[in-house]
Amino acid sequence: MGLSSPDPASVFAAIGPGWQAPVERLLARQGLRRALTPRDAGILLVAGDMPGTAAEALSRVHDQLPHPRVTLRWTIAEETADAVAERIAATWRDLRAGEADESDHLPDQPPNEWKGVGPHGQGGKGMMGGTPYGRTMAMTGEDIRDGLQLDRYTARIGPFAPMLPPGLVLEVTLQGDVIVAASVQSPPFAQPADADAPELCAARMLTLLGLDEPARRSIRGRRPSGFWVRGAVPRDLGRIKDAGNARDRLAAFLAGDSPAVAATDLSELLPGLEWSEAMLVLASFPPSSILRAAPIPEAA
Amino acid sequence: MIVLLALAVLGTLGLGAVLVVAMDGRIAQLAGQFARQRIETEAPDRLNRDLAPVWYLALAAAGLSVVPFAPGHALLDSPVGIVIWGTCEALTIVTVFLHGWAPNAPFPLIGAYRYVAIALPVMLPSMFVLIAAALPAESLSLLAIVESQREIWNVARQPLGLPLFAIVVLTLTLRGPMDFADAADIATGTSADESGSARALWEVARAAMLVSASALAATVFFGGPLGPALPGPVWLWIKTAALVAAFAWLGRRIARTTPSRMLTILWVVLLPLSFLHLAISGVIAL
Amino acid sequence: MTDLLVTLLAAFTVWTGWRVFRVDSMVRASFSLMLSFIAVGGIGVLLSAPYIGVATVFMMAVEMMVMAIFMVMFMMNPAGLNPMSMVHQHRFSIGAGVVAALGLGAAVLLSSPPSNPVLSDADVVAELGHELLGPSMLIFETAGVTLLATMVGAVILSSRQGRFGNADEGSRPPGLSPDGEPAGRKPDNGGEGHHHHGGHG
Amino acid sequence: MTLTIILLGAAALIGIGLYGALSQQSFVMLMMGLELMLNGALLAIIGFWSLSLGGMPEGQLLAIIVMAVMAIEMAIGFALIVAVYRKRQADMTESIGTLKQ
Repeated sequence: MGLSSPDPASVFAAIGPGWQAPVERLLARQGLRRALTPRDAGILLVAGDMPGTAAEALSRVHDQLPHPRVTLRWTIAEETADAVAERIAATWRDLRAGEADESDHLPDQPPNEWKGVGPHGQGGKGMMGGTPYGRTMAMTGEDIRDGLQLDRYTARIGPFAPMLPPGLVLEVTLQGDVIVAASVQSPPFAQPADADAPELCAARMLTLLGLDEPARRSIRGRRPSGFWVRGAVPRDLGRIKDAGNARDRLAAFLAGDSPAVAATDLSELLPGLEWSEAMLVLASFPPSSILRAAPIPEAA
Repeated sequence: MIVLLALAVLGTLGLGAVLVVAMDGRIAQLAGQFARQRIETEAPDRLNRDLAPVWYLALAAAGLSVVPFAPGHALLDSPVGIVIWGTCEALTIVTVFLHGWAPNAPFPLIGAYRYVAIALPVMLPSMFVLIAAALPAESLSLLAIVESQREIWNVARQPLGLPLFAIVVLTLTLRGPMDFADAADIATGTSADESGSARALWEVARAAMLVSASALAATVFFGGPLGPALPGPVWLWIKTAALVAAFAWLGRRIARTTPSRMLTILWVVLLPLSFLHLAISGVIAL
Repeated sequence: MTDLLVTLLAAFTVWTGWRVFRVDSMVRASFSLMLSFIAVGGIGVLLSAPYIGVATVFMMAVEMMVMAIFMVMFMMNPAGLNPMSMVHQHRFSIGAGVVAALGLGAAVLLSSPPSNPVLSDADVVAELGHELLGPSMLIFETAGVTLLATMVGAVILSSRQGRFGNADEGSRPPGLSPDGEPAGRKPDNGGEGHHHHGGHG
Repeated sequence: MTLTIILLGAAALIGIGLYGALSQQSFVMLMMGLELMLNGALLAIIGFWSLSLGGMPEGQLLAIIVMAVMAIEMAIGFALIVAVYRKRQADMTESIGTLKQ
């Protein structure tokens, strides 16, 4: 600690089917740091074989990393975590010495044509509406919390967003911080049972509670320490019939067991929650039960 | 004397910020970040994006400039020193909001909104605590507040003050349980679309604000430069360093609840508590 | 020296005040207004009114933060991505503004107020405190009670809950007899039951 | 001299504020005009108090009252905006023409 602590390699993880547990364990090691946004990372770690549907998103994430950046792939199950950590460390050294970089995969241009109306694209009626660059301007809509009809914002989040299970693409409509509608565009990647390990589940929740160091300790199999850990999860959050609420599940994870829970359909579970509450609820389910709760969209 | 005090303010802020970053074990990390590319978002508010970290640093410096480094000597010897500090707190909220507003991206904006919703009610306990500290001194000047603690420190006289002010400090420096602006569930919130030097500068400014806020807490609750044998500035530095360590430790250890729940706690628990604190302090000061 | 600074700050407060209505971004408009207030606060500090000056900055930082939030909430297109000007009776307003400014300016130039500057060794903050809790206590307390009433009124006005149900659904009192017609006045079409006394502003 | 400059600045602020209050269609912008006029008043009060009234304490009191008026104007103004918006989804002055009786 202190002045001598080295610069940890900051890695943004794009986790493919079956690789959640190995990657989470890898990035909890000393000398590695899991970036919460691609902007904060130098290395993009692509773990596993990505399905074709995620290819474009992967390219987009790649381009979001600031220069200098390097992509590393971890696709062979035989390659040990030690070997990958070694590779990352070597790459990070090159990166810091300015000896490695990659150029953009996609052209740096708006994802869609200009579809606005008028010289400034404001389109719609008056100064509202319109779809400049294919992104719809926010329009007002029913508010489920307090009835004040303010603007809604719809966005697609995933499949590599670090607060969501890997692979899950959600289309959420937000009004302020409140989710008013959510639909699963693409279900999370299937993960084997080791991703349900209680220490990993606990770490996911601890990260959301702002306890980074305890989260790393938890992954490394040690007791996470912190004040007000269970109490910080609101009591009635994510209550499921016969399976308690998010706070109970966190307590179970911390006590070392991974309860089998059947999560309900996400498009019914999430609306009405604030974004941070929704993320806590999602993290309180083991990946296997999220997979069961996210129906595959029909012919999307 | 003025030059000396100005040097003391800048030196404390600079060295203190380095110390804070070192305590988080992130010196090399931030140094590395300064070398990386700074990303441009689509249609940002460039002026405010560039100004936000500068404002943050300037506010930390302005806040520290009212702190007396020796009994009777502060760079900004104002009769309303404590109100000046309160103003720096209020402007910090504006700065963090602008930091989230400027990139023109959803997660930073959510972070900015959340932070304003949480930080505005935090201002109320902050004001009550600071006014309570001014009561025994019968003055809004920090010099007088230091003098009033010659016999007994405010931390003993007003036991609720320091815990309430700790919440204010954590809010102002975006740390731990009060870091609603740069939280993990919104991909580091107001910083989510920043990279390279912009990101590193923001971290430095946060560290500087922690130094400034801890120095103020040391002045208001621990008698600032008062102490036996050693000269005033040394005592202030010792107390500030101890408080910096304490606040940073608390920030790492306390879990962060959801914004709406924190809002309820702030209005329903902490606001009446700070009322009570002010009333008790007032009665004692009589 | 003070004169020069005061002149610069006065020019700055007018310029930022003007920018409020010229920028496209609502956030910039609010914070332009905040800068205008900060400059006035600075003039206060320079003219030996430290408490008033600093308190102005403090109050206005908080107020303009709230203002910015409301701006973004209610304005279409608040980010200034598109140019925006939403004005009516524009010429009349310009005329009124110019006439007001010129009239007041002329009055300033033609009158000669007495020169009686505040003493440099006066403890103005303590004087203010003694005034507030001494001779003018009634005024001060009235302001306090008014602020309290404002808080209550603002919460009632902005809350969704009406007396007989949600405000946005046109709340009606219950019937006088079971299953009877709702009591009270029957709403007209359109702007039913909407009588704010004094209107806006 | 200083007083003249300050008062001229205050006159300009009041003029700009009046222009804003009369011309803006959006409630929030309209309130900014009102605030700007109060800002001018505050500036004039500070100038008079400091340079012409010999620092009599009532001058400071007046400045505090002006600040309280601003706070009240903001709170009630925004509450009314919210109430009107809830009812009509309107945030422009023209859209509440039916309030005229």
